[in-house]
Amino acid sequence: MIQAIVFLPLAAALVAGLGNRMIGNFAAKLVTTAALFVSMFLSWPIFIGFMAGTEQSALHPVLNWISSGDLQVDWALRVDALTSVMLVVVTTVSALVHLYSWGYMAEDDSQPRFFAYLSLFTFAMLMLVTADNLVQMFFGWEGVGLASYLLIGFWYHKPSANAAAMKAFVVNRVGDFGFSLGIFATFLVFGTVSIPEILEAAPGMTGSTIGFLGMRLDTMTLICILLFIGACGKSAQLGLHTWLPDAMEGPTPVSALIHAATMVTAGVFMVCRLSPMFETSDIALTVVTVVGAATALFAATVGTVQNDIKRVIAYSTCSQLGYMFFAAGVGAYGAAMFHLFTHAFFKALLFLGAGSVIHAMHHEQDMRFYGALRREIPITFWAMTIGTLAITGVGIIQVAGLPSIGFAGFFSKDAIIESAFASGTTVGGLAFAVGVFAALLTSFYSWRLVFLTFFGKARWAQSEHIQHALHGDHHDHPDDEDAGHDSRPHEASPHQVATGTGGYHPHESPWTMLVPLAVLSLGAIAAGMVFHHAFIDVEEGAHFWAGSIAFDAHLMHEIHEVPLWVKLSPAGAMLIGLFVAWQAYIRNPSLPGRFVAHAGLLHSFLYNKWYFDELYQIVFIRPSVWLGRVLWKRGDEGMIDRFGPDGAAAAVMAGTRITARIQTGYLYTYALVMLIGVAAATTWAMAQ
Amino acid sequence: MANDFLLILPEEIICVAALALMLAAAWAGDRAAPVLTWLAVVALAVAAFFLPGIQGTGGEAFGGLFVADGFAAFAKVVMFAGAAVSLLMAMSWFGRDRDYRAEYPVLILFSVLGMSIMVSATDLLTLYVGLELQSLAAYVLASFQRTDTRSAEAGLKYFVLGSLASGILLYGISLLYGFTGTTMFDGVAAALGTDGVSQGELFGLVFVFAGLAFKISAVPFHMWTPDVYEGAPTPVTAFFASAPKVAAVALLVRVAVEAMGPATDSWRQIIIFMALASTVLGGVAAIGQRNIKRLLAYSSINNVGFALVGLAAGTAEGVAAVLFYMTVYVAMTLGAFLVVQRMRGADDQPVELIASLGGLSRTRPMLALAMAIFMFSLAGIPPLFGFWPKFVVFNAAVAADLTWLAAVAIATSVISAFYYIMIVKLIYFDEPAPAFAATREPVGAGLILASALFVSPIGYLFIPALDRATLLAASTLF
Amino acid sequence: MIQVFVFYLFAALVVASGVMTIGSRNPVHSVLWLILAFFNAAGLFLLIGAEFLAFLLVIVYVGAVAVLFLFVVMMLDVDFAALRAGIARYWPLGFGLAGVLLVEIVLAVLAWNAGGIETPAREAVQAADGPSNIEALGQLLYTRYLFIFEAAGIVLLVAMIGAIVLTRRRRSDVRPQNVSEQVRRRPKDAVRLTQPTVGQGVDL
Amino acid sequence: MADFPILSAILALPLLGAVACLVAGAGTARWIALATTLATFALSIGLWATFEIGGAQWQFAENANLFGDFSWALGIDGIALMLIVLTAFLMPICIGASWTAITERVQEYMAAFLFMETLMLGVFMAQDIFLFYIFFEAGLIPMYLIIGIWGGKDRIYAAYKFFLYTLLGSVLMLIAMLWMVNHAGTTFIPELLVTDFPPEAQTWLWLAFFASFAVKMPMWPVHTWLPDAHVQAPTAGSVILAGVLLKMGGYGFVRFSLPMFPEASAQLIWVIFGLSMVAVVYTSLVALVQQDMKKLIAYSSVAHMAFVTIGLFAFNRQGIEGGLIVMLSHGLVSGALFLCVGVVYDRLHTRDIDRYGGLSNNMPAYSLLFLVFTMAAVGLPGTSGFVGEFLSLVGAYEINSWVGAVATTGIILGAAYMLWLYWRISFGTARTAEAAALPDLSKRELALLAPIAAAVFWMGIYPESFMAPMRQDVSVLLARIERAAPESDARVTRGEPTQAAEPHAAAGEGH
Amino acid sequence: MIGLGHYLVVGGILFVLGVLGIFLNRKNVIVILMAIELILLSVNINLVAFSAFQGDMVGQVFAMFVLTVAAAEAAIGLAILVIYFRNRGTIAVDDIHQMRG
Repeated sequence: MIQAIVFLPLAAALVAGLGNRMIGNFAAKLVTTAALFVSMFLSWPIFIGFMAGTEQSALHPVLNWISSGDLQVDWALRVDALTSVMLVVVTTVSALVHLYSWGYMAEDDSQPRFFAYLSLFTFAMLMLVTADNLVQMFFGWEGVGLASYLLIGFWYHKPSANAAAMKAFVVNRVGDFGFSLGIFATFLVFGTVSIPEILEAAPGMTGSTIGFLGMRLDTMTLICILLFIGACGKSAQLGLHTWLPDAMEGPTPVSALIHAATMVTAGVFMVCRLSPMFETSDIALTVVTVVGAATALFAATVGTVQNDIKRVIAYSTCSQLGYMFFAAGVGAYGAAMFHLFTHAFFKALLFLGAGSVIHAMHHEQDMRFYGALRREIPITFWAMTIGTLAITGVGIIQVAGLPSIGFAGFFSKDAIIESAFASGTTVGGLAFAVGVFAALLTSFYSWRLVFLTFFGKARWAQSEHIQHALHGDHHDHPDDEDAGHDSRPHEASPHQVATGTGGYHPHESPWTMLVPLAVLSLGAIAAGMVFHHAFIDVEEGAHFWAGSIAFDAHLMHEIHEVPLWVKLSPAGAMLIGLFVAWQAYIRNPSLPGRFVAHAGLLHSFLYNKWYFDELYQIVFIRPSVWLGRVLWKRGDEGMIDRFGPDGAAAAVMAGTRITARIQTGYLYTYALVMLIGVAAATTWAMAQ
Repeated sequence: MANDFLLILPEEIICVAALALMLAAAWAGDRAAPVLTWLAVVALAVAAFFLPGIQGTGGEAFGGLFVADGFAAFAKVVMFAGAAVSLLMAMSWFGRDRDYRAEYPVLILFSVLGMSIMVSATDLLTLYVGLELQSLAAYVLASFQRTDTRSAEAGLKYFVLGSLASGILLYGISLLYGFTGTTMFDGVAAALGTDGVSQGELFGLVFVFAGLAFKISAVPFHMWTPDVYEGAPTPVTAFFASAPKVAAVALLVRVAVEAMGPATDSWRQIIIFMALASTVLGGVAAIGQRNIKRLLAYSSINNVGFALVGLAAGTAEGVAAVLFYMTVYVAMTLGAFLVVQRMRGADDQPVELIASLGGLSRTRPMLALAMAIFMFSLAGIPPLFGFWPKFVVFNAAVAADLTWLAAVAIATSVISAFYYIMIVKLIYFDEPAPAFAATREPVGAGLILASALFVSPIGYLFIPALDRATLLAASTLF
Repeated sequence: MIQVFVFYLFAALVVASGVMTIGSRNPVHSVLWLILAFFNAAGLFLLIGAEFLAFLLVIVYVGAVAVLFLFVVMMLDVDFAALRAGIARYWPLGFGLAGVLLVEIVLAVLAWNAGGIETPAREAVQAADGPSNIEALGQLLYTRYLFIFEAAGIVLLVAMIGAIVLTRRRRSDVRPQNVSEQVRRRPKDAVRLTQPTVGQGVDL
Repeated sequence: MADFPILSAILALPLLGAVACLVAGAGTARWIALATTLATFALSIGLWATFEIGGAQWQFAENANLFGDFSWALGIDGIALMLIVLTAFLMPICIGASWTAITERVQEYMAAFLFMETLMLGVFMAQDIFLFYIFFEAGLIPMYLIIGIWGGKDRIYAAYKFFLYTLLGSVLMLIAMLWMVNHAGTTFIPELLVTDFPPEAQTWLWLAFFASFAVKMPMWPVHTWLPDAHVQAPTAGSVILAGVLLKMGGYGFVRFSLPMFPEASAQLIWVIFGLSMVAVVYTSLVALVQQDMKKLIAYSSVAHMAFVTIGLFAFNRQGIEGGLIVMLSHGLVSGALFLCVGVVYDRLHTRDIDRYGGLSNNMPAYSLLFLVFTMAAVGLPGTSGFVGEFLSLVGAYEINSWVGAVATTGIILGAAYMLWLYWRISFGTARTAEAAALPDLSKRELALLAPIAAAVFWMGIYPESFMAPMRQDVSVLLARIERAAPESDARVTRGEPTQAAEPHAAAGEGH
Repeated sequence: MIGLGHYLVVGGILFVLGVLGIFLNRKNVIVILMAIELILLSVNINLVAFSAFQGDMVGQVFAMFVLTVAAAEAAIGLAILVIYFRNRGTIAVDDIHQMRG
């Protein structure tokens, strides 16, 4: 069964990809979507089975892969509770995104390719989550990276898409650098890459030290941090996050699937999967916490000022991933996974909703050109609202024996924030504070998005995309290379400009797009309420996870014991954020402009994403290119060739000239040389 | 005494043939030249057939002045072959557009006679007379094309410097004679063997080596070589590069081993220096050449350097390697000269510019292939046979604990590889130069084919025979 | 004592005339100095008891070789005045090297470790009852060194052939008599009878 | 099969083909060459099929003593087998790649390639050390001609550089071989493999061999001949150069340097590691700024071959097996990349990256295959590139964390330059009208690239097929070099577990 | 008493003179030929001196052959000189450098 779940998408990808134009759009879409739905329907029973305790963790070997002495790597599919969570997340979101793309990509030229990539991605992601060993996990890891690369660059004629795709791949490779080293070190220390064996042996390795780059470090700390670097890359944590916002160059369904729901959570998954190992190193956990918290804060701050709808959600994703990491860092792996699970639903929902908006707005992504879409696309509006409610964590805490009621994010985010507090460590406290503040920001930017998009006045007329649509200059997709934009005069009538619609009438998306929205809305509403017991309840959680993560029942118990203000603080933060957003974008729309005018520096700092890209440009990219050129021109050509082969050749040529000069043609020269020879020989003989 | 004359039977045959041909030339004039040439070749073949020394039939003659041993026999076979080829070359060369004079085969035969005496010499006196006989004929041959100023200049230079070298050699001989009291090789060896090498003997040794180094054109006594090779008529150059070189090397080997064997430590350094200097200079100087014969002259200097590496080893194996080297070298260099001989412009005048070989592979593919084979072989690139002699020589050096010498020498071989592949480049990569005049020289073509086959990988088939023969020959010296 | 004096006289003269041989501007003078050097060398030979060689030197060298030189020098009809005087540019180097060489040679041959030279036999040679110098030479030459002697003959032959091959030429400015051609000549080759008709001229 | 001299037959086949090509016409020569190489490939597959894994170390041995120190001794072990199969696999592809690209002097071209094939196969088959040398060195001649006659604009400089550089490298090896043979009294490689040379001599011998193999590999800083040679060589020449010739260096290391001089290898391991580390970073950076497609790939080859050296000298199984797999993989992948370059070069006659762009539009099949090979070059798991790179890095890390860490940066830089290349070629929009009008792969070109792609995946997904034949040979090698294995800097020192450790002892001990 | 050394010194001086004569001379080739004769003369002095002092006739026999060969050499040398002169009309050493490099 698990084989079917994993390999059906691969088969579908191959059919759609290799068949491509031969089999046509419809067949490609049908094959891939059908495969994914089958996978999805096969996945849920497994998950339910684990919840019900009827499933046992199992290993399904497929094929021997690499066998080199101690290093035994097999293709094998591991199914346990953790995997089952990921299985449902991946297959469900993927299936829905497939379906959604029927509508969203309907006008695209290369649909088979798109669907093949999507299915290929799903396959890789499933390989990742079912991995029994680190190498297979790395396979999936890289496979999703490849798919991500291909999908970000799907519109390959756009330079920005290509740049984003490449950036995603290369930045991920930086993470993979750490991951690889982590795998190497793991193998070195444990003599195996099998995850269960490593986890079993990990506690025995505490206190040992290992040599690394001339230093002697604590073994487990080193391994965990190296692996965590990999997780940072994939999950876009601070420092290696730069690719994620750019990745929004891909089609929106891709953003929903890969850059929100599944792939970017792989890092969290990995940390949880290896949680018994991370548990052996306090330093590593501290690092995870700090990085997670920092990311949560950083991304949230940046998210507050972005104008591109997808970028806002992207930074939101980044920020939420930070939550998950600091949850893992404080030991609340269950909470981390829970947030991963719920986040998949509401973030996919938000992205797909955003996609729906974009679709309606003719590929305009700038929120400044939205507004008043509430009535034009009501279903989308409601879906987005549900998503926003979920992400901001709207809900009512458990009071007086009544069960908690709330949207998905409410359960998972609060659990994280509370467990951070409950962990009792300094970094835990710090993470708690950051988490609360980030919740405020989350609330602000999420509502800002909703308000800008769906409320206020229509501001569509200024949008070039809308203009194109209006003037029949039909573009299937934004084309930044088209230089004709600026020269074309805006011909909208004054009346239309005044109303801000420009005469454009957005349409609600087709059913293929709305059905996924509906399903995900359901998830965003209910996932928290339905599943929070299984993930984070003290007893049920322990039972559910069954050792597949280092489930800390004690910590989970502790979170129920935190003071009330702690429990209320996320909700309070959320409300403040909502209020500020309402103030700024509904009640007094001139406020943001004044803020920018007064705190321009701060605004540009945030708007420009803390200048990370510029920094990397200066610190890494330019020096690399410069160094490459120097090494090539000065090194290879200027030194090695010059003093090596060319130098030797020149020396020989110089020798040739000298010999030619000695060979004067005159008898007396010849005689002199002979004399020199004789004299030298006799002198040598005398010396003997 | 009768036995003595049996031992010098080949020399007698050549001498009688030379005298007969001389009379015939005087009587029949230049018209008979081709016939006389063939007769000379036959004489050489007959002489080779009667060579004593093979399979232990040799021995000393004339009270130790002359020896017919395996070493001499081997060298003579190679020399005779080289001389025969250059005789055959001459026919078509001179015969095409100018008078081919009947004295040519006579002089060649006398020169071969001199060489024959040289390599069999076991006395300094025999050595000297043989050497001079060979040299005097060679001087004449160098300026044989007497209306050509370059030929005359070549002869003049060759003569003056050769005489100077003879003088140096003789001076050394006089010292050796004086301080050892004898001119016999074994006597000299005995004198050197007892109570070490005295200063006077050492000086004699040095001068003798200097004189002989001139004959093999080892650096720094090589200066004449490029000029003479360029100026002399092509068949004569081919002759110089083959037979006399073999003879001189063989003589040097015999002197070094038989007469000065006990003083090996004294002369090894000299040989090593000459070997390395020759390989380097032969390589470096050749690169800038524009004249193909000059280039081949430097190539011969270069090759002699490698051969000397074997001598520096000072072992039987080393000497065998030298013989092996010279054998293959003669084949390669004669092949190259056979191709050079065919370089004639549209006006049927000989062309010697290297550049005129450009694009030969388009105009004359087979000739080009042959030349490429010779060049790669001279460069010592396997699988061509030219690799093997280098291999044997270096093997001998390594076996004699001269690994560093072998390493340095082989590194210098890369320099020489440069100009060999430069010719291949011209032939194969460049745009065609004006095509050479068509030739119909079945003998020359056959010789090119034979030598190309010999230095092609097919030559490896000869390795067992050559190995055995050279080792056998070398062992007679020890 | 007289021996010493004569030796030094001859030695000094041979060296001096050697210097003049290579130093003279006029080649004719050089040849003459060379002849003088040979004479003095012959004197040295006499002094040491090599009578035959001394005379051979005079006869062969002075009588043949030197004269040949003179002959060629004059035949070539070189404009000696035009010949640039002077010596090679690097004469200091040349002189230096030559000096070094000379010093080394002298040191080598004189040094005590130059090697023992058996001198006692010298008396035996000069003993009155022994064969004379020429006799002893002849004995060796025609017995032990017969082979070399023959070879030397070939050397001379080659020299002869060589000289002829190189220098003999059919000169274009003289018309040599060809006897056989003259003898073979028949009237029909030389005489042609024609009967020219009037006005047509004669076809020569 | 037992007595049939199959190795000699494999060697003879291309040679006969070469002769046949020379006397045939241009059209016939192509078919002769194709048929010959296919037949050779079939034979090599037969070799693979009948190779007894875990059987005798040397199989299909032939030994005819020709004379003195020289014998016609052939025989293969698993390592050689794989390289032979690789060679035989690439040859028909090379012939196919030249099918229309070469119009001048076709007979000579085909003959040169077939001759080259014999020599390359001979290198891997030779069991006599001098026979090895002859094959090794002789390869210079056809390659010199191939570059020089059918090469690009600066072909002459490149041909000289190639020839002299590699010649200089290998001549010293000959001297070392002579010394070894004199010392050991045998030229038979299996016997030399078990000869213990005195450690002080080993250093010199090792250096001499190193000089040859390092140039051939090529290692930094003696790599500069490679970009020139690649750029100027015709497509098929580049394929052979990258696919097989470079492997001779690695093969030499594994066949000679390591087992024959284990002590010296351990003693001089820093040379290998130092140069390889520099190579990974240096050449990757240089590759990043190339404008010429072939040059870029050539530089990437240098970086990849550094993985080979790092792995081979890691003194552990993972490293050695990894190095060997990288060799095979790189043979396929770089060969394929050069073919890809050749495909567009044949159409547009420029290798300037800036002249292309957006080929995904008009050449989708090409772009897909190009992507596959790009990803394989990047070392994406599932492709052949990953298995070898991963193993050799594992091995490297085991012995030295510095090497492991620095070499692993190669995966970042590799991704950067390869994707940058792919972007500029296949993505974006065509920069020239010609580029936009290029037709997609022809059937012939597809037939050349598809088998390689299949092999790339095969090796990436089930490398066991390729590793199994070599396993025993690696064991033998390890047993031989174990005594000299240097200490790792990444050793684990056991401390007191802070928590109660399971009785199950970690297997990491002893590393 | 006049010893062997004296003769050898004379021989040595003549040898060096001969060598000097060859490579210091730029005037004409004939003098070079004469310098060669000087060298041979020095050799003869050596040979004869050794021969006499050792009481061994071989040296004198050798000297005789040297004389013979020297004569032959002179003949050939002059012949070559003559044809060179015929070709070029000069025998100045400085002019003999048509071939070089």
